[in-house]
Amino acid sequence: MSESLYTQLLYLAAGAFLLTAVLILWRRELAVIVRILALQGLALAVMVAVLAAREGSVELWAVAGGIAVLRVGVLPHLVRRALTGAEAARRESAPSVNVASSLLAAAGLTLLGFAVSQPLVALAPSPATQAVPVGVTVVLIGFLVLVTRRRALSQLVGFLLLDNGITAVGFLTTAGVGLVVEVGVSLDVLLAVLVLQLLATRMRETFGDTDLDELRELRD
Amino acid sequence: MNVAGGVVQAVVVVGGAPLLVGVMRQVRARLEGRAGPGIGQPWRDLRKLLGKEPITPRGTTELFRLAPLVSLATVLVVAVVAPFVTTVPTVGPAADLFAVVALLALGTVVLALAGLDTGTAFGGMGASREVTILALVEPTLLVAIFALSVRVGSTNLGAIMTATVEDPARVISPVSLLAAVALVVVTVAENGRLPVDNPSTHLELTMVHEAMVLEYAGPDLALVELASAMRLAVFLGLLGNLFLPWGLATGTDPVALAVGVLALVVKVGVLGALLAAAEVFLAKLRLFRVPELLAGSFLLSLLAATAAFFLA
Amino acid sequence: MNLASLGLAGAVTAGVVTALVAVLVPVRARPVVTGAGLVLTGAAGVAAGAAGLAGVTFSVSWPAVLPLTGVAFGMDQLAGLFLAVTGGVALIAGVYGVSYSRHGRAAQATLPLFVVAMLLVPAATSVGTLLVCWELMALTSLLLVLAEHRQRPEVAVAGRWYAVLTHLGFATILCGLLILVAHAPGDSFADLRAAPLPGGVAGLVFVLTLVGFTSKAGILPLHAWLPRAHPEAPSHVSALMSAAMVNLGVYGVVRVGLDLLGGGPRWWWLVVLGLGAVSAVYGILQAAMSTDLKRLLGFSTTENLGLVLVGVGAAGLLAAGGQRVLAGLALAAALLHVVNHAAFKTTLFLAAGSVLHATGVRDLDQLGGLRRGMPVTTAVFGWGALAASALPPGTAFVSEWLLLQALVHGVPEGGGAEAVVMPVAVAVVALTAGLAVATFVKAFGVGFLARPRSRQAGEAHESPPSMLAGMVLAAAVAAVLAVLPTLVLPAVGAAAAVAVGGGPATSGVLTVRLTGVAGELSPLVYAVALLAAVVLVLGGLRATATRRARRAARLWDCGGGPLSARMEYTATSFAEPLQRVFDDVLEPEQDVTVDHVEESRYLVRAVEYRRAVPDRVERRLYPPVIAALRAWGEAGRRLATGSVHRYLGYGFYTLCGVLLVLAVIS
Amino acid sequence: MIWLPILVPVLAAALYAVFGWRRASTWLAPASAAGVLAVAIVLAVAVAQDGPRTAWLLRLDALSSFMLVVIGAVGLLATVATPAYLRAEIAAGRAGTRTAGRHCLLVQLFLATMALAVLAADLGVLWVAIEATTIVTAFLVGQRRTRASVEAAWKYVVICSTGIALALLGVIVLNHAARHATGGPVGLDLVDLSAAAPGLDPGVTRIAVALLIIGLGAKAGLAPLHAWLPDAHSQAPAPVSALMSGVLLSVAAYAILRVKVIADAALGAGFARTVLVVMALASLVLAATLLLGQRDYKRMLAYSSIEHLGLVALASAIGSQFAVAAALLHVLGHGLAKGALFVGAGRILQVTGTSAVAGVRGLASAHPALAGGVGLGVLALVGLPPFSLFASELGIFRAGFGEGLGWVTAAAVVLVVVIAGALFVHSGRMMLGDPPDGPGAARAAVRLPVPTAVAVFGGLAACAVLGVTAGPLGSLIGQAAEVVAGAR
Repeated sequence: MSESLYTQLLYLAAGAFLLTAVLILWRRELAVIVRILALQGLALAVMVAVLAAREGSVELWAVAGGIAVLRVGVLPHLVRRALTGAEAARRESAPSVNVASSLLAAAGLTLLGFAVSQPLVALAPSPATQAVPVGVTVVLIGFLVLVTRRRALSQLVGFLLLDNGITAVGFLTTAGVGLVVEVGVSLDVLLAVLVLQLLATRMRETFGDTDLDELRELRD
Repeated sequence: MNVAGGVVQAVVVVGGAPLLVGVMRQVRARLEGRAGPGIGQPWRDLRKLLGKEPITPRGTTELFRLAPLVSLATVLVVAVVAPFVTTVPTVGPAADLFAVVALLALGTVVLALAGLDTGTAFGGMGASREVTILALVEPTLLVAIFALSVRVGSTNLGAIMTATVEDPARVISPVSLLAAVALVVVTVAENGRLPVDNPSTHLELTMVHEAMVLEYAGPDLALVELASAMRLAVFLGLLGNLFLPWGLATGTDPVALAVGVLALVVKVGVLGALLAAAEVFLAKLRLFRVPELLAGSFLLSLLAATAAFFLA
Repeated sequence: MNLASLGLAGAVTAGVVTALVAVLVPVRARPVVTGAGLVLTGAAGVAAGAAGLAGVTFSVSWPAVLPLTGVAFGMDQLAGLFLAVTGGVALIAGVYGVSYSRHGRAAQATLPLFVVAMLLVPAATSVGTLLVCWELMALTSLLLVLAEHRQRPEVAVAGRWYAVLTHLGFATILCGLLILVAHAPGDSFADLRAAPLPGGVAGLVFVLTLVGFTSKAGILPLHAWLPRAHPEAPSHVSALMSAAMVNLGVYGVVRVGLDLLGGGPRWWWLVVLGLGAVSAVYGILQAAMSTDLKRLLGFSTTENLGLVLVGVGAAGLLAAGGQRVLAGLALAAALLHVVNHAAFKTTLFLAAGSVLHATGVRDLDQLGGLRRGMPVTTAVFGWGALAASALPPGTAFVSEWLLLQALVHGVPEGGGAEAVVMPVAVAVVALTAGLAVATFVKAFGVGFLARPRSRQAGEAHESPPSMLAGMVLAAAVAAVLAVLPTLVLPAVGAAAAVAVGGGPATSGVLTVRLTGVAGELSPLVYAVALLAAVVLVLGGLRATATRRARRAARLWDCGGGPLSARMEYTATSFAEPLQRVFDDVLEPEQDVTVDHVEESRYLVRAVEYRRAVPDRVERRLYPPVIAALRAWGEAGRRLATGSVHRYLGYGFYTLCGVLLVLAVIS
Repeated sequence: MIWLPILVPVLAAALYAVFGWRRASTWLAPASAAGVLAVAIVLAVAVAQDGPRTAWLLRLDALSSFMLVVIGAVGLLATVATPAYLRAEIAAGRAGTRTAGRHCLLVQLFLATMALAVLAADLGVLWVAIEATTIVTAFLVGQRRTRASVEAAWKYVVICSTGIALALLGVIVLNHAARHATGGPVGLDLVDLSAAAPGLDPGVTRIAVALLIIGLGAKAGLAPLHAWLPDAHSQAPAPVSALMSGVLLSVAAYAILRVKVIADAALGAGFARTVLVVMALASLVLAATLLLGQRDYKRMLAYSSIEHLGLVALASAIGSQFAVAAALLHVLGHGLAKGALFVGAGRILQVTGTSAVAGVRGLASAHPALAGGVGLGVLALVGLPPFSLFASELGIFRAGFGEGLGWVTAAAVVLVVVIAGALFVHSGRMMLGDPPDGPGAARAAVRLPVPTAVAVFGGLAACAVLGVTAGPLGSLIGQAAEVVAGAR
């Protein structure tokens, strides 16, 4: 793979990665959001695949495949499964910060992400590290979704967004943190999402609504 | 040890105190245009009381009977140990000014307790008022003592008086004057004289000392009266010797003692007469105005204490 | 091993074993076991203290005990004095407790541990040790204060106040001492003495520790626990707290201020003197107003400890001015007052406990007439009251006389600040003494003499023998101290010399002679002279008066029929003139309700007068703080609204902030 | 041998998975915890003699073995109290035997993950283990299936996972720095990292450290991501609260200590210290604020955990060997005391049926043994001797004043006093006085089950003994502190 093609493909995937994050922030329809999430997983998998092609590493190819399965297939599926049967909760009710503001906030977070990633880029300048700020920004946007979205499922999506961003940063900086850890991390994320999905289901069963702001029985 | 001096002082104070009261009443009577009963009348009263049967009110305890004894004993001790006639200490180091003051207070306290012991409203009232005045007089008294003793470097009465005899100029120093005025007020308050208390009234609302001892009769009352008279004599004697120590014997030879006795009698007599004369022109203060008087005297004594450094 | 270390070890062993045994033995044997153990503990403490006062020293350190810090114990005269006092009070409380204590297992087991902790505080020779013993003392005393929490709801309130204030005091001591340690190579007292300390730091250390130590001593403004906790504790515990524990506050001030910090500038000691003076006057004023017998005694503790601090302050001031001999005199006076106060306050609290035991009443307005049912208790309380009134031949008279002597002689030739401070201090001591007289005349006269004002008081009966033995023992100690202070004065002087240097402050056997300045006093002579005078008067009376038999007669009732107990002066009415005089200071709350007869408003059926004298300092100082804390807590609840978004938001905003900062600084 | 502390509970978990909650399996959990403790002690002795040892992915040094001791000790305390607790729950109809079996299974897994966390040789593995603790405890928190407990579980998982995800980002960024260290690339192995730390890029490392400390702080109950803690601790079954409060938080604090070693070597002491001081003070302020008006005694205990972890964070910030030793002692003492208290609080909840402070009155009269245990526990938490929290707080404050953090330490002391006051007042209201009649009264005395009593008083006794003398643990703590601060 030529240098320029590699770079372009990488940046294209990175762009798609960031775009999907912004779209998630934008849209309210939960079903759509889940679909975009799967797309983002795909973008991430592509990113890793490009890196794998560049490095010529079989191991990385395998990881890319794993990511594709996990983040395009399993995790969105889990979210979707939690969605079924939740007729009332299909749309995000008014987020605590309205969409326009959250988009503006996302712009700010992007700037912050880029600013704060400068040392990371400067440490080892390369096309891959140039894309690190995208990962950091997605982390911050994911956090923003967690903080502002009121549905349990939206929070789940936010968490996944956060996680995707972290994974992206991981691969863009150093091509992974070792296989055992990588597998452990993926397993943990999978289990965490499983737990959250189960809890979301249980919440709906116990008190119908999954608007998290109803969840204020425990307070001081 | 100076047994002779002590005995002389005791005899003079015990014998003279009722006469002092007699003199004061006589002066007062004359100034008010009455003939008066004569200066021996208090002694005659005492004799009459001693001849009566002793009475114990029902419901009182031993303390009621003991109080007159202790009260008189405290004054007697003071009369013996403090320098009235001679500065030579009677029994060792006992003539400390703080100790003398505390002993006199003890006499008041036992009578107050006896007043409470009767369980009557009068007894309680008198005791309450008496100890209130006592508590308020204390600061004035001690600060005045402080003022007098700082210059001498001792609170021993003998030492203070000796120092004054040796350096008469001290008497007209501001410290002395201020302290003297403060101590006069203290003497008036401590002895229940006008304007703090009226020793000759038996009106419920105004009695202080008399209310406290209302239940005493017969020989007990005689002791109370005698103690009261001696207390006045002791206070006036101390006042006289502290500020006008002339004539005070510094040895124990009979002539000096005789001169000392004479000087004491004259000083106390004059002071008593002056006090009686002043009382003619004074009305009794309301009880709750008394603190103002005492606060004033406290101020004077405090000024005396600090004046020792700022004026002298 | 020497007598001091053996005694201390024995005391600790006896105390701990007693605590264990008290847990195990059946309920009936418990008071006897605890009492006996307490007597042993106290006796061992007295032995250790006496050895320490005699100059026996020791020093041990166990780095393995108390992880990280280690403990170290030692002995000098100053420590010995406080050990001996504590041991003595414990011994007496032990005797008293045998028939007094009917408390639960926990309280019985805690009591010896409390004594052990108090004995260890003065023996501590490192900061860590001092702090741990201090807190142990606080903990055990807190548990003891709570012993009767089922009987009265006030106990829980008292416990709350005590817990919070004592912890606050501890925190300031902790900060102060740790700042001191931070400037020294180690935390042993020897290291601290040698540490070079910048002046500002020394001042900070002193002020912080002063706050904590004075709070334990019941000094204003952190005194509010004392008049609550002392009355609510069981009486022998009150005695231990009031006569032994509060002393350790004084110990702390002396040890840290004069010994470890080696004196200091004048302002330190002016502050100490001022605090002492204010506390003395305020404490005795409140005591004079109080109608609760134990609360009165509690406030009297504040007063006496205030006087002690006046002495300590004067000592520091004089030492700062280079007058070492006089400083020694002032400190000796203060320490002697500590000893004397311990003696008479033990007497008084134990007697009050006896009254409470017999009547269940603490309110003076309902007592009276106890003389008939309880002659021994009455006599003991009377003697204690005389001792507390600073009148000869009472106990406090000697120490207050010494204090006054120190103040009188403490004015240097050229005048200066002392020329104003000393006379004011004398006035304070005088006013305090005067009010103390009024207070104790009230307590004794209203509480014990005259006629009973309630059924309980009328039916009072004398307490069991061990309680009487305890009280009489305490009274006897107070009597010995009153007549022969020279027995303890050399030791007290030596203890003072540890802190301020200089030689013995007094000399003489039958007479107290001051060293370096003119002044002597012989309490023995006064006692004998008084006795002789009484005999003489009695003789004179026999010789002159008629020999007719005494006759009982009716009291003067103004012809209005027999007097009833309701016509008696009460404690409230007794204190009324003083209350009027100090109206502006005390701000009493009064309420008069007049009930009219239905037919006419001109005919009064009943008049009800209520008076309460709240603790004004407490009223002014504490409610705002409590309200602020409450508002803080109430406002703070908005931090935890239950919203998960909000919770995540805390993290999000923090993260953004941190990243922003990192982006800026990189 | 190193794997044993993990394998023992895993084996027990497997047994529970097969057999469920039966009479025979009742005492399996305590046996397993006792096994962990025993192995921990054996390992600690071995480490003291032979120095650190490693196996695949794991490394055991003095610090790890000390943490294993903490896990074993508090685990034993909690599991001893578990059977009685579960029986009471089953009797009250709040749980079935299936729930009970799953409870035991998850608790064992919980122990295993914590053991893994402290044994991990690699920062990545450490992270994985800590996140795994969140997952296994999620259902324990939500065990009661009430609205409140599900709510608590949700908050717990979301907040902790988010926090820990930030820590993962930190791990990754640190990994980035490590791969480009000036002394040649290194992995995430903790020893390698601290050795290579001086060669790490400071800008990158700063970001990594900030993320790691904030993220792990969430798990340690430190502000700003602390808010899951009171909810989870108040809703979880009592023995689980005991474990979470007693060890889980400390394990996270352990991770922070490990990170701080690297941070100090790479950035100097200032950076991590500043971050930790701010978080510690924020946690203390928060705990004080919310304790003042607290109305729920289980939440009160939870906020007190925030306070104590704040103190541990403060000690870590101070960072001297003495301070770290104090922090470790504090961790153990707090684990024992808080474990005992949560067990006791769970019992109070079972006998009174309410967790409101106002709902409990006159406990000392109605249930003297229980009240005695809880009362002593509160005194221990407040930091009174003879409990070891006194010694450790004294050590922390002393180190703070000695190491130039005087003002911070003074502020901490003030806050600790406020907290102590609040604890005194609230617990005094519950304990003292006569039990009221009528509704809200503590019901008729129920005997305190022996295992519960053993757990409560055993924990407090251990805490007290530790406060008098640490004995052989003292040298272990010393060595462990040297692992952290020895490099300085």
